Amino acid sequence: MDFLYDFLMRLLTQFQSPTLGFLIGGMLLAAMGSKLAIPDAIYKFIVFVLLMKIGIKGGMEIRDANLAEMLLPAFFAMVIGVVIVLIGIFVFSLLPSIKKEDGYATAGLFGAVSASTFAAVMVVMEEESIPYEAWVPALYPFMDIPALVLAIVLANIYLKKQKEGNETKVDVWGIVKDSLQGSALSALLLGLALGLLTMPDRVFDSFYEPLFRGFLSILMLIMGMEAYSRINELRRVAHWYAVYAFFSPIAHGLLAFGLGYIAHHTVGFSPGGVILLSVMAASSSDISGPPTLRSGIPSANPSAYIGASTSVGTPVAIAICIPLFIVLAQAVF
Amino acid sequence: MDFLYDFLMRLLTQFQSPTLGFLIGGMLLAAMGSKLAIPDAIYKFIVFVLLMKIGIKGGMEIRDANLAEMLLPAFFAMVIGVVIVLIGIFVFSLLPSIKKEDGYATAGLFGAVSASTFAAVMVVMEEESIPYEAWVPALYPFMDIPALVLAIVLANIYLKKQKEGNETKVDVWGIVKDSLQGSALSALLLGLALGLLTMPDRVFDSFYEPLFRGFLSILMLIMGMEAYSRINELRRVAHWYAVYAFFSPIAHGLLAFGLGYIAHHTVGFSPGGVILLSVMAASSSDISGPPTLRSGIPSANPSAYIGASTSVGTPVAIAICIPLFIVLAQAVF
Amino acid sequence: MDFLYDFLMRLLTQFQSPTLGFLIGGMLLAAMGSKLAIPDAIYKFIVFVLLMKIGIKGGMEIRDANLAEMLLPAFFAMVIGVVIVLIGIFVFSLLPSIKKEDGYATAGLFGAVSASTFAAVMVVMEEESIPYEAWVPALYPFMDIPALVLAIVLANIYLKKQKEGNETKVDVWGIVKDSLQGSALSALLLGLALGLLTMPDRVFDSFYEPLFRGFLSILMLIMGMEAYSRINELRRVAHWYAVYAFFSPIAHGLLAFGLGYIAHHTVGFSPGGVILLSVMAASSSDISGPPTLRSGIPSANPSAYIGASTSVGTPVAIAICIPLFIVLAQAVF
Amino acid sequence: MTLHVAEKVVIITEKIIAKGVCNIIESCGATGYTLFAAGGKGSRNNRSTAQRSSVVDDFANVQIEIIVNNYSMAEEIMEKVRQTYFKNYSGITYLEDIKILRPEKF
Amino acid sequence: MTLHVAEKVVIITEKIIAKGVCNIIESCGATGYTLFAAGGKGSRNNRSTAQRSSVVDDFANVQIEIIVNNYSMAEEIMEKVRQTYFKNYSGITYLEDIKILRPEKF
Amino acid sequence: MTLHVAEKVVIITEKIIAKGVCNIIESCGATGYTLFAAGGKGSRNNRSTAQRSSVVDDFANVQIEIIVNNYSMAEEIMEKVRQTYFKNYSGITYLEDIKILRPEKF
Ligand SMILES: Nc1ncnc2c1ncn2[C@@H]1O[C@H](COP(=O)(O)O)[C@@H](O)[C@H]1O
Ligand SMILES: Nc1ncnc2c1ncn2[C@@H]1O[C@H](COP(=O)(O)O)[C@@H](O)[C@H]1O
Ligand SMILES: Nc1ncnc2c1ncn2[C@@H]1O[C@H](COP(=O)(O)O)[C@@H](O)[C@H]1O
Ligand code: NA
Ligand code: NA
Ligand code: NA
Repeated sequence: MDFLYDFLMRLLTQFQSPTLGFLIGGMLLAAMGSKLAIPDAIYKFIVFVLLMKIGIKGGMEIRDANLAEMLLPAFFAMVIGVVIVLIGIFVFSLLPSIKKEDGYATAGLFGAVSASTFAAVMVVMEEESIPYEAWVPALYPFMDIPALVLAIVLANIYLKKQKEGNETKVDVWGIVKDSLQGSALSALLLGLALGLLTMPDRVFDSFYEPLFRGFLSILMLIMGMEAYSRINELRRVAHWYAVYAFFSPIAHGLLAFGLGYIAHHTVGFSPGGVILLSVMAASSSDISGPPTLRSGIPSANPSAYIGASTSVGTPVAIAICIPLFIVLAQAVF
Repeated sequence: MDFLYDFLMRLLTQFQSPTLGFLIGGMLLAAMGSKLAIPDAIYKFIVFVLLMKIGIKGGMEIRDANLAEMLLPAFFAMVIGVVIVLIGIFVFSLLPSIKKEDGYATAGLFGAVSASTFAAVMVVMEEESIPYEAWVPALYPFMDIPALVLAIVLANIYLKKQKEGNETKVDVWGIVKDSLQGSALSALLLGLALGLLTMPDRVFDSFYEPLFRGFLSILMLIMGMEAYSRINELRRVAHWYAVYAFFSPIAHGLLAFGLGYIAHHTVGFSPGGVILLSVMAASSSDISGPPTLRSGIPSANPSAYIGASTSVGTPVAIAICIPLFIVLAQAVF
Repeated sequence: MDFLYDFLMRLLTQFQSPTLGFLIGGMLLAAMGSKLAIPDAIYKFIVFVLLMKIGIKGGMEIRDANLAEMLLPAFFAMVIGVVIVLIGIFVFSLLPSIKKEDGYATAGLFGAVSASTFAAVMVVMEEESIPYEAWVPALYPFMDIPALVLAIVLANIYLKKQKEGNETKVDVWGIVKDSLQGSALSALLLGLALGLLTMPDRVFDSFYEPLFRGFLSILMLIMGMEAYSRINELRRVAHWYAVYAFFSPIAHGLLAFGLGYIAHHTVGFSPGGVILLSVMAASSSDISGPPTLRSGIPSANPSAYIGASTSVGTPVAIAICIPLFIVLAQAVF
Repeated sequence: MTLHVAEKVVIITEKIIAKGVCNIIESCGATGYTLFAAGGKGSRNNRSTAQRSSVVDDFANVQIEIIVNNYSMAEEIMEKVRQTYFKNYSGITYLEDIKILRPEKF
Repeated sequence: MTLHVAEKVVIITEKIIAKGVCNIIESCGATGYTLFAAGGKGSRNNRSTAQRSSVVDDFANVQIEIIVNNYSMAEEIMEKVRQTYFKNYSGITYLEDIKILRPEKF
Repeated sequence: MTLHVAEKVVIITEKIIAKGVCNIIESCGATGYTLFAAGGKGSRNNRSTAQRSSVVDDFANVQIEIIVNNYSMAEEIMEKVRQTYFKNYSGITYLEDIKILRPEKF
């Protein structure tokens, strides 16, 4: 009861948080046909700065961290990415009127991680002063890459079987490389390396840190406009995508919360870390995943998986899952 | 005498203000054929951030404001927008070699409000610590929209009469919608809503507020370059546009000052509010008005109205009217 | 010995400086085929803000400066620009398989000044709190313009002689104008003028100053990516360009250091000023020089001179020359 | 590979009316169109390419190309766009013969 | 001035496969190509011009033009691009007759 | 609707000389021209589309199209541009037959 009350209260507060406000604002603007548009160059720059900020910060703090602690959470992050994809494929195989490869691609996108949702939860953690291990941002690729690779590999095995029924070979390293070369992971890893190897404190304090909140607010606005404008595409595909996109983030987050709970009791993974792991799992990739999937599973229909992730998955992850897992952590730990 | 002295002194100081310095700098760069150019994406982003800043701030402070106080000033803002357009049309009808619809369009643009001039006067108010009511930025659309709507409606009635002489119907709501959907008003209203409904204090203090001055300086540079490069277009149309664009901002501002004075004595409208109302009236739309007019009165020549507003109206509003109405307020109140 | 030790220590520290870290990070990203790209609009805006910051700061401080002190250093800056070009042309005339006009153009580019290297050394000076005269940034055009003009004039005289053997006339003023109109010098001079004539302290402190370090970090990233991607072009031309581009920055810096030393003992030019003069000399133009040379010596192959400057010259100037001349100044003064 | 003769209608006009022009194109039954940002100079004015910040961006040009395998549809599009817009907005339109692969697609 | 008849192959497709298309073009022996950013509408979808921030930018369109002085090379490029990509990616391709100055250049 | 045969001159070259090329076009008496930002690959070099930050932006390509209803003016433009620029700058030029509505406009 208390938990439900807390969650609803927090949901209400969340609706007063500017992060969500900008997201909803973006949707409303798009719905009202506003001509306001954030230029593409600005969008790209904002994503770059956000990920650099997360990466540099992580890198600077990892220096004094005990990386052995990271082993189990990193392993769990991988497991979560993989399990989400397998569950997703299974679920879609049960649903009617779903093209096989569209199911694979959607499952892959929901196994991967959303840079925008991740930045949003980082701001909330800061606002609430919830502590977590410095290396948690480094878990991102451990969940993101296996999910994308697995979805693409399985889809290609399936497609090759369809065609020929004989031996199959998929270029796994090619897909990993493609992920790492994507702009989101590149920026995050560059930031980590710079934070670890150079002394970026002053440039971090004078630039990346102060701009973080503001740039996030604008990214939320863009995600809101994008969410709205993709809803039409989503409508044209089976409605099951919307249903999956609404419920699965919560389920994925709960799964991650469970594994995080185990890590908490075995290696002392912090409650803050568990929240972040859960939100990563709940999020679905919106920036770097789609192009990787588009080339990895070209016959899958992008309207299905991008629509599901951007129009439903990301809003649910930000509006519902962030408050949910914070309250859950407060109730449980 | 004292008044004139004060005004000239302030004009001199104004010439030392970086705001005007950047405006003039932009004109000089353009005049000297410099290849320096601020990319379009940056320009759009700057306008967005400036208007969001004004909107969010207004929204945050409106919360505790007594909105009943706003009624008379809002009504006066509407009256000013309408009267400026009517006077403008009348004046142009007296001048020789003015195409009828060009006069309507120019009057409409001068009745509407300039986002850049408005941002510039906000900085001066802050620098001089002149207080004003929190809701004054919300007067913007009350002046802007009626002016544009009236100009477009009257022009279309005129044009239809020319053609057929029979019944006329103009889509007023379509024009209002078009104004509200424009990028400037969208950003301002979004900011107001976010300021009112969410708690954006931290993102405001860390991002929108600190960037305001710097972004305004760059916007002034852009307006200066634009002013110079449009002068050639203005030369090709009747010289009366330049004359109107030079004197009318002062007249419009005085009109608004008069009404503001009445509001001061009847409902206690603050001297700072009177200054802002006067500068709004003095300003002529440069960002959102032109596209609305272009589709509303397609047969009007954009070189006439945009040239008049951007090349003469905006520089006069910023360089002369801002100091003028501050000094006038100091003399009067 | 001590000197060498100091230099190597500082080189090591330099490798921990984020400035160099971002440069190397950019090279690595490009080498690994990352799809990360900083949009062109952002790049242009960053260069603008950096140069405005340097210019405004210089302008604000020049107000109280004794400009007579500037005479000898300004003269030396000119001499350095001219001598570098003459030496460069001579050196290339000795090297095999160098097309004559390519040598002229490359010498011109190395005589001119790099805005990015200059911004980088300014940050180091600030970090190390090394003082210098306020007017030193104003030496930039005194070195930059004569170098470009001389290279273009000599190349054209040479080319005309080739063709006709008769009288030659080159439009010197046209080249000077072209340099001044370029975006880099325009921004620097605009900043100087605004700093000198207006009171930009507040906009400077709230915008240009805080963004400086962060924007420089991103410019370094871009320069690193550019350096890597131009190496292929450089490979296709004679290898002597790479050799020249590696050693000449050090030689040019030493030459400037010597003249700066004389100015120190005759007119009291500060050690910090000597460092800046040396780094200017060591740097090779990467932003504004190339377009000027492309139109001034159209028959020269841009792959040669741009490749040499961007891929080798700038990294050497930043990674080696900045620490070298700081240590040298500490050893000598 | 058999190629079929078809027509490409090209329209160069102000960006501000691009949406209206596309509506006309669709109403005439074309299967698609392609848009390009353009700058230019014509009888009315200079229009900048969208590089520098244009305070009034909507006055840049746009080029719209429509492939139709049916001459009368080409004519109809050109005629309607001309009548609807070219009195008040700058713009030109012309036709090119092209060869396409799959006539049923257009 | 003698002009020589040549062919221009035009390909409009998704930006994400531009690199692959260019590889095909080069492998067929063309001497060059020119790329344009484009938006458009076809049988599959609406593609925005690269103006507003597109969260998934790689799905904008690109138009690629290749001049060849050899009809069979034109055919080969069109055919290969169609077979490699047009089942899974949106795209169209067509041919135009043009006149060039220096046939040896292409 | 009567259409008239006309010529379209196409010039693809470096952005840095776009202004000079436009001056030639105007001096030959053309009534207008249209410019497009382009990337490309030719005999000399790779030119990026203006997407990523190009430290030396002026080396991107531009495509200029000029419609003339007069063959000799087309020839003159092509010839002058070629002679003035194509020794030192990369660039190609070609001609297309088109059909226009109002020959007096061009
Ligand atoms: N002769 C021409 N050749 C190529 N493009 C033209 C020509 N005339 C006009 N245009 C294009 O069409 C637009 C509108 O032309 P106008 O209506 O004549 O101002 C111009 O901005 C150019 O982009
Ligand atoms: N009839 C057409 N005319 C001009 N461009 C077209 C046409 N059909 C398709 N396109 C272009 O080709 C792209 C892909 O078409 P599609 O494969 O039909 O979706 C579209 O986005 C348009 O840019
Ligand atoms: N065969 C071709 N087809 C299409 N465009 C070409 C071709 N050759 C050259 N170009 C374009 O013309 C520009 C200059 O060519 P070049 O002078 O050969 O380097 C290239 O960057 C391309 O944009
Ligand atoms: Na996920
Ligand atoms: Na007004
Ligand atoms: Na130099």
